[in-house]
Amino acid sequence: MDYFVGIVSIVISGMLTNNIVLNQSLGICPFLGVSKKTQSAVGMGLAVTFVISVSSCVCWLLYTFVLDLLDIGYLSTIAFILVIASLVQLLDIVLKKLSPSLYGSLGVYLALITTNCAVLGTANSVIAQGLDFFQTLMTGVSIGLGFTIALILMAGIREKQALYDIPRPFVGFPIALVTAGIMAMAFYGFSGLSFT
Amino acid sequence: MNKSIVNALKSVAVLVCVSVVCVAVLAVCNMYFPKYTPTLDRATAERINAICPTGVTDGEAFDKKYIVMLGSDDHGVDLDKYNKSNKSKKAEILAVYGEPKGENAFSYIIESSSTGRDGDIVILIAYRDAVIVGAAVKKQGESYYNKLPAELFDFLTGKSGDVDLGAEFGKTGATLSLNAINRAVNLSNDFAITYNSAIRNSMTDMASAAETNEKGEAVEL
Amino acid sequence: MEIFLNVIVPVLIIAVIAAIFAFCLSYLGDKLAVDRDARIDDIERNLAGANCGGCGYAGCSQFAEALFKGEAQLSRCNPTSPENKKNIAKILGMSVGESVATVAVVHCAGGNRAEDKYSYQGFGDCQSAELLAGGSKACDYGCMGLCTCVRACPNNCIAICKDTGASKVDRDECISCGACVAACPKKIIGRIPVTAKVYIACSNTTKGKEVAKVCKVGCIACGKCERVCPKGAIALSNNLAAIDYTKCIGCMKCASECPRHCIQPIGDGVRLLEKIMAAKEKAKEKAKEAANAATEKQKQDDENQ
Amino acid sequence: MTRSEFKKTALGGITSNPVFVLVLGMCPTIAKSDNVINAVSLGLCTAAVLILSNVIISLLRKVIPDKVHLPAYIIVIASLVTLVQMIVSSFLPTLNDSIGAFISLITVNCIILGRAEAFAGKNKVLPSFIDGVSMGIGFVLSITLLGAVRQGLTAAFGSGFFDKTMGGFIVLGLMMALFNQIFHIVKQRQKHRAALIERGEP
Repeated sequence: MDYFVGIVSIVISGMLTNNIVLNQSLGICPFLGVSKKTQSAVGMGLAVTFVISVSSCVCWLLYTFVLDLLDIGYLSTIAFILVIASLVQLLDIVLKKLSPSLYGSLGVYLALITTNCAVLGTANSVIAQGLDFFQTLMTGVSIGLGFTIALILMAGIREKQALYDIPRPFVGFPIALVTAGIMAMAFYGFSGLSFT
Repeated sequence: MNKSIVNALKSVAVLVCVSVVCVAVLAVCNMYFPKYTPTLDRATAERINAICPTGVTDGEAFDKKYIVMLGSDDHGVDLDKYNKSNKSKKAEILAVYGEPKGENAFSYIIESSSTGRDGDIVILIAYRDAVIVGAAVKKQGESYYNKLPAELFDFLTGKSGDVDLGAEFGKTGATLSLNAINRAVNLSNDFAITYNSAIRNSMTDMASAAETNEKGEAVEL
Repeated sequence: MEIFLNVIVPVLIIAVIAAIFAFCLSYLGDKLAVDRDARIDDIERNLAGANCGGCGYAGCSQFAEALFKGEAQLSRCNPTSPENKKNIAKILGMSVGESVATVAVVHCAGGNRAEDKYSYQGFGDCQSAELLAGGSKACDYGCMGLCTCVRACPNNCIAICKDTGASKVDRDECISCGACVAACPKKIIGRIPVTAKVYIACSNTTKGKEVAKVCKVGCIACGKCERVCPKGAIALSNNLAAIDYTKCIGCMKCASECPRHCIQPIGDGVRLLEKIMAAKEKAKEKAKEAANAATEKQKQDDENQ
Repeated sequence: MTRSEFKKTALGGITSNPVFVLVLGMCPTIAKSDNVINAVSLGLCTAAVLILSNVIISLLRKVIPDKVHLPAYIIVIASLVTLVQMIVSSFLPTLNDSIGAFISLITVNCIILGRAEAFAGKNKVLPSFIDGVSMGIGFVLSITLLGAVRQGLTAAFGSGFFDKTMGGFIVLGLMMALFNQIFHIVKQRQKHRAALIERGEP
């Protein structure tokens, strides 16, 4: 029973209390870049969710059955990032073939997902916590959804902001950062949530 | 062999040789770089004296060998082999110190470590007949360390065998660090129980040897 | 043995992983490649690759495809250097209309010197004013100065000029992305080559009489510029002067002769025009002195007689 | 390598500052700039890796085929970071205690791969080296400045806000706006001076 509670707490902490963008401040470059239109934000969020969950599972398998057994843990950074980069490029090729429309709205940012700190950050934290396979999958999915939630909220706000005249120095990234800061304050409120 | 196969092989060749060169450099460095080997320096002696008082000042305890580092030949245990066999526990025993003489004679201190949220946490636990008499953290880089309950180490004194800190303190802000400390404590308790007699005998021989040459010195004087 | 375990094994593992991924990336890359014409990749390689979105597409690869299909003109991409543009033109097999980089310019300098139809106090900008009986200016082609273009510009290089009251483009900053051209409801923002020294600051194509009624600096199609231009680069079409930049050598005669001053200098033309104007002033003064001297002499002759 | 090209790349760290202008490498900038020591040490490690990776990648740029250039660049960067991590953890234990865990963040720092793809992959070795140095210095300066401001604010208003990520977002946003304003005024004055020179006045 408490294994199930553990899973629920992982999912909730991934999405709300420990949001990858607003609490751990990882994966901010695409977060600031893509969040202009809600439609492309949804696309980007789903792509990141897919990449994070698949890559954290693959990295977990790679770590436990290869790196850990041979005690070459120091190579984990290289192995993980190699897997992530290749996965993103494969996603890029497959997406271009299957749905050019979705690829159109995400085109520029697929390459950025590789350097997205959230993906490698999740892979590393999953290994550090020593979770088992199913927990890893749930963490990856919940962190990806957390990223998507933050991205869609941000896109909604920034679309509204485009209508008002913002003082000249704040136009563009500064106002996005300040908005993200205020959103982070709101998400900080979730940290009171506990599951005992 | 059509064009795409040739291209594929070319990129495979390039990527493989780039990664081979990089990993070779790293592997060689990893072998020849000095690893963190615990040594009995003054600071460690002070900490040990704090959790398991030898009855003399820290400086004296260090100089006069009240606190001694027990090598594997003393207690007959190969630490690396022991750590390898306990891989699943995700914690390691780094060193064993002993106090052949002084107030808490024949008590020993085990230094064990486990990876927390931001790197390794190294803790020192003092035992007397496999029962904890004191514990403290030697080295840690945890960003949420101040979230850990203050009375954590007091709770440990008097305990032996497996301990469950999570049940005792519930959800603290630093669960990862708490789990790491928990794993390190359990492993060193386990080590203490299995090798208590071995360490004790080695310390008694050491103490008697120390007495003989001390008497010898007295005689020469 | 120890060397084998610590060095060769990790190297082999990473090498195997790298090999597998490299093979699928390039093999699948070729096999699954969308039947994208090789020329599109060449075009993309020639583009600056800054993904700045200035061309209005989601990135350079999208712009390359649009270029290939002919939906986009090459001039919209400003960061690409001219010789790259020539390569692209060769690839596309068409002569590039304006191979020279362009810059946006507002074809109106009326602003506070043009009469107002009504004073607009409503919400928003030119687009909302335009809905109200064709805008707040008596001249239907005049800039109302309500900042639609200012807000549309991605890097803030359009501003309302303090003295004229009409919007003016900062020539050095403009990356000719076309955002203002599309945004302006009066459609009076056009594109001229960066090397241009002069531009027509009016877009009113009505008869000279009406223009004079609504604006002090509007082009009344008097034709003086057409007569004075040595290269025939400027011509009246539809009651409005228009410059053919391939012929214009920037001698600034038209700008100095224009009675309404609606041919404005730009870039290095500004200094040239000031020099010419100063020279004309001097010439006029000399003429006046000569005239006074002449009248002086005339008076003395009368007294002597 | 003409003088003007050298000057343009060398000033790249300031004119196109990685943090305030290019808006790259935000993750460590916000996460680890809560005090000056963390900021400086992380900045220096990042600058070192950036310079080395720029040089190595510009050396390899002709060899790596187009399809696999991304993984290849990333392997080089990741191995450089692991090398730095090993050096720090074995030879500088004190530094390792304070920022050991942050070094692994450098691999995913967008600046390094950004500069590698945008600049080092297309230019010769010397310009890439200069670009690496100037970008590194630009990053160290801006992250230290941010660290100092946040440490000052935390000291003034007590911890809990400015050393958390939310404080980082807001302080960075405000500072970016400040820099935009400064750049704008500087450009305005340059234009004014240029206009003056054009008219021949001193």
